[in-house]
Amino acid sequence: MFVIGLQHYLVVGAILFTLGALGIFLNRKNVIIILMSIELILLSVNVNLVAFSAYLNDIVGQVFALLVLTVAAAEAAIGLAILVAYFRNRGSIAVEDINLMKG
Amino acid sequence: MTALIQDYLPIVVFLAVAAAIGLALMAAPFFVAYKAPDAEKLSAYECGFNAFDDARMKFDVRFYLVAILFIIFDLEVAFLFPWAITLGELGTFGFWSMMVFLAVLTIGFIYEWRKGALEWD
Amino acid sequence: MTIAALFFYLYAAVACASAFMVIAARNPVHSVLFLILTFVSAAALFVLLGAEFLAMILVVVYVGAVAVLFLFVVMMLDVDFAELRQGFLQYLPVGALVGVIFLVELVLVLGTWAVAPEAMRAIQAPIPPLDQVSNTQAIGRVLYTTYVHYFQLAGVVLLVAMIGAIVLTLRHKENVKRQDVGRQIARTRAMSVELKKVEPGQGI
Amino acid sequence: MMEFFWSTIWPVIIIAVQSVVLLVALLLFIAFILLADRKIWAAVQMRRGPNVVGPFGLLQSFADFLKFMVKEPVIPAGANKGVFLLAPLVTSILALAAWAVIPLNLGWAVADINVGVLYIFAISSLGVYGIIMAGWASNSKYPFLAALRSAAQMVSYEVSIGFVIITVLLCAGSLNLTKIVEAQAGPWGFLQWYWLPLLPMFVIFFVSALAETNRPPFDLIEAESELVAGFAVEYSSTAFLLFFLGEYVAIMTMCAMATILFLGGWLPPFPVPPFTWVPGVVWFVAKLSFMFFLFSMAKAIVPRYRYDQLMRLGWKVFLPASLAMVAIVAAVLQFTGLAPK
Amino acid sequence: MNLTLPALGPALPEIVILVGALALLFLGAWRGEAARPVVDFGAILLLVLAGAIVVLLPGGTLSTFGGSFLLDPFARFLKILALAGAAAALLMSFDFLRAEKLERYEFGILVLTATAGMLVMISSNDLITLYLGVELMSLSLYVMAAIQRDSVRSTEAGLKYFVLGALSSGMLLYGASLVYGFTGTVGFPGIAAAAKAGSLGLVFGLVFLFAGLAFKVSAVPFHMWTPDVYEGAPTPVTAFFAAAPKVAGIAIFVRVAIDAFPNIVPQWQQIVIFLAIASMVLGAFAAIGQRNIKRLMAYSSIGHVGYTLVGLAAGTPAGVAGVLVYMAIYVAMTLGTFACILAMRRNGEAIEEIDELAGLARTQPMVAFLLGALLFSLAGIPPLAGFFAKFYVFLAAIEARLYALAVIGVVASVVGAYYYLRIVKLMYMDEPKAAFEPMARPLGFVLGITGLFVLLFFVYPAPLVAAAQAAAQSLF
Repeated sequence: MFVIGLQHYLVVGAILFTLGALGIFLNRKNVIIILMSIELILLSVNVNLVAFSAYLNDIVGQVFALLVLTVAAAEAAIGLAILVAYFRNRGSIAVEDINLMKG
Repeated sequence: MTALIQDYLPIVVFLAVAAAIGLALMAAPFFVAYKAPDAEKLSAYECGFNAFDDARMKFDVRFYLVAILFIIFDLEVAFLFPWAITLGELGTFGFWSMMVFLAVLTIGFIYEWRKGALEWD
Repeated sequence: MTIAALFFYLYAAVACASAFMVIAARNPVHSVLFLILTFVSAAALFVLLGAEFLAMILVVVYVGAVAVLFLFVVMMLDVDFAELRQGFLQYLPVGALVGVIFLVELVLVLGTWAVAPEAMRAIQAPIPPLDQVSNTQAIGRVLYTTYVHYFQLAGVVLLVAMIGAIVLTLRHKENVKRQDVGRQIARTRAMSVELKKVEPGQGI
Repeated sequence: MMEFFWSTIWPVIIIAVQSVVLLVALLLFIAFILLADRKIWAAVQMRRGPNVVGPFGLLQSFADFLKFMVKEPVIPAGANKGVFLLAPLVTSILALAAWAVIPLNLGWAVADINVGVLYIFAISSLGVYGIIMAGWASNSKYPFLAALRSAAQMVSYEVSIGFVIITVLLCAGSLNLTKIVEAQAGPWGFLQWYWLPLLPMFVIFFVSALAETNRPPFDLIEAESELVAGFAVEYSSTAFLLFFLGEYVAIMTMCAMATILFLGGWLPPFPVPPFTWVPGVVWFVAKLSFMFFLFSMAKAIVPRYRYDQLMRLGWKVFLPASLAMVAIVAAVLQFTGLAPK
Repeated sequence: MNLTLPALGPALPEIVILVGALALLFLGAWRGEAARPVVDFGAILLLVLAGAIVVLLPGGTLSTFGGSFLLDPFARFLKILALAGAAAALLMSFDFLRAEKLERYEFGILVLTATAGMLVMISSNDLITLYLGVELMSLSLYVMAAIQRDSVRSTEAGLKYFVLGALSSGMLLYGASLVYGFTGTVGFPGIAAAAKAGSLGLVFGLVFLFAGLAFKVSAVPFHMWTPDVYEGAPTPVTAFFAAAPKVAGIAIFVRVAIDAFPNIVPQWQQIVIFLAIASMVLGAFAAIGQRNIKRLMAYSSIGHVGYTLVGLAAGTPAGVAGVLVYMAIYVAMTLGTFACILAMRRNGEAIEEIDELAGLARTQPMVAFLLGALLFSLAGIPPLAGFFAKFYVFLAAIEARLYALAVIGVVASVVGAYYYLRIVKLMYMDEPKAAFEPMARPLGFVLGITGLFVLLFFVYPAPLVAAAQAAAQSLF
């Protein structure tokens, strides 16, 4: 009970992965919640990788986790850029606001 | 593993103490201060007329572009940290591999500059 | 050792609870804040595992930058989330059931993790003991020389992300007068001052 | 059970006491720094500054504190109550959290972790959240616009601070703050600190720290002529105090970082006996106050930047300069073999 | 921590493309839109140069970067295919983008980075290089899908592609982390050595990994994104989607299945068989009611991926050779068909409805004839190339005693032939609508080459089949 083994971390990773997958399949319409669920899935991957790297005593896992972290952050940035472009188009088609305030 | 936790235990304790101080300061006026809520006082701050539109409205795309460019340059800094402290052991090969990385991102930076992404019109 | 176990259970519980709140919160700003809480508690788990550099990078990159962009998008896009929300409730019971079954399967499988004997032999880059070499140094030694191709590919991915962000979001407003500091500074006295010989009473 | 008490609970108590002492000392120091700020600002304008409350106005900050304590906490109607109350807490607690790793003297750091610099870089990048939450939660146009602009400003200067820290790490060779200070110790005393070899970086760090903490000449957000009190316009009593406190603690953190990275932390200026008898903490506080003096002089002298000039300076001047310096410093260290092993 | 520079020879094509892309980006940044023609021509030149390097690099199997980057005959064959697909798609895109006032020099650079990502994927020999290659390709494709940022269709296509692409990368990574955990290494040879036991955790990792890979080749049940994105994205981008990324996706699917998990073939064979059958069946039935030709091409590409996976399901060198031949012929057929779709323009307006093709035989007989040949070949009717592609794949399946798979495949291809033949009937039997604008020269060039290849393949198939067999042999 008191000794934290690898299984504990893998269970946390599995829970985060399941919640992420659930988040995607449950609310298909809410795009931003889907993007956040994808971040949860990538977080579960990182937890898995770092846990394996610690218990296998092998630095490759941490290098892989660092690369996953950076590339997934760049991917999230592009995803949100596309989302902004999409909502700008969809928003402008919706009822034209009279007092659109430019920042 | 335990030596590492000895280092990080104080941070958790320090955070708890700081949180206690913050909460104490935050909660104090609710007991001490004089309370007389009135509609005028609670309305959003406008110069003489009441707000005619929900405050959260569509905004210029400029803010998103700055946030996205920040993510990318933040990642670049994240890659620089381990390199900075192991430069002694990496030798010229490690040095030149980072210089190639910086060159790739500097060309990206020049591209942004010429495209006008950094201008705040 | 019990303190480490206590902290593990605390952070694991906070991470899973806030992860659930991310997908279950009504207001998207609240789910972004819960996402930040998940990242911070995951960073704490990384510290418990000894990967302190990754923990800090997770906080700096995800909580410091990506979540800020999420907050910008959620706050400023002013998207009418009410109509986007109703899909959630009627699927909840079915989805939760499938999720739990899937989770139990995963846990049963992962619970039986046994280091394959040959796995130990196959370790390419063992982590040096923590007291001589700090975690950041261990990563730094390997990332730029042995795994230089991963590192350069990550650099190109960042470049593509930069190009993509600009191609998708950069718009220029036409009638905006921009200040060109270079031109202002480059102005010389000759360009701006003209000497005129004026006789009294004649005007220029 | 007793053994469990001694081995775990007792160290926690010691650390808690250390933390309380450090926090109380910090808050007191900030009370007087606040007064000093107003006094310096007044002196530059040939006036006297607050001198009514207590001898020479020394109790002015405590009077302000009490005033805030008894003012009525107003929560605007349309505000999102949870996030509204969370914002000041986040700002102040995060700002205070950075002080857990700062070594006031050799071994005096509450938590001497070996990624200290990265921890402070992470905490300063989280500072954006308090402001965005405050701006969004108070549901009125001025705070919302101010919060966005302030967030964009802090985000832009975060990058150049990152590159500046990298140049210092190149010379120091470790992320641990204590080791960075020890790397600056040497026979030539203050000439060996990093402010001399990395002078341009010191200047860029100082100006970026000004922009990072929304201090004038970059305080476009709280400037009276621009957006009234910026993101905190809807806040009143201690909530506003916590924002104010969070801002000043962040300023002190930036001063402490400048001291550690460039002015050799607790090291005496000359390693000869008369100076070495003075305990390190005194040198540390002296340098801290000197840095804060520069901060408040900047407030008093430099005119305010327009928003596009401010962003131009951040992205088009500091970022390329610090990026180039990273390459130059690395090249110099690499080819002269000075890089720390 | 070896301080010696790894051999850069095998990675030369990728380096040439990336350095070229950087130079073109710098040129574009400096000269702005004036640089666009130079960037476009430069991009084509770089792709051709990289193809030449792949062919001219000496020796059979070269590996570098500590064994994580492999250039064996298998990779060479597929790299040439991917480069050809990318070059043709880029060549066809210039006129369309100019007509739609969409031309920007970043398009060429994004095609280059996507192609570099594909080449890295094709010659990846471990999980990290695989992931980085997939990410580099996918990121460029997400931006290209949404490049027409003022049209709701294009941005919606980009968003859909991104959401499902990110989800599939997440699944791929979760699988990769489990495989790494249970075998201790990320390299495929290491995984193959450590994966004898086939422990349950490893199989779970395998399932997630294959789910992520199946998405990249849009096999059922991970195909939901394909029709919407193919229809929404601008047509040259759709042409690029249909050709080159499929080659790279199939390449990593085969590489992971054969190289990384040779001793637990039964476990992954069932997965691939299920994917193949589901894709073939859906590819045949779902396209029947389609009105939009781009959506029809999406379902046809799903179907063709199903047939390709039949070859992989066999798990034998003959099967892999079948896969390679299939991919070569598939790329040719798809590019030819998209050349005709891009030519469907009337008074400055791009047309996507199938009914508009009515009576094409009378208005543009040559285009109608070649398009008819391509559609017959897509349906798999002898003596055209499409038939041979299916023939080799089904032959391998039968030799591997997967009779049910082969029978279902034949039935699906017969049913699937209906919606291709409907278009041919439309072109030859119905009353002609107003004539399209004359076909641009590059489109004609691509249509000509692919049409002739499809028509005359049966005359002399030996070089392609022999190259495919040699490439497949190098994998085992």
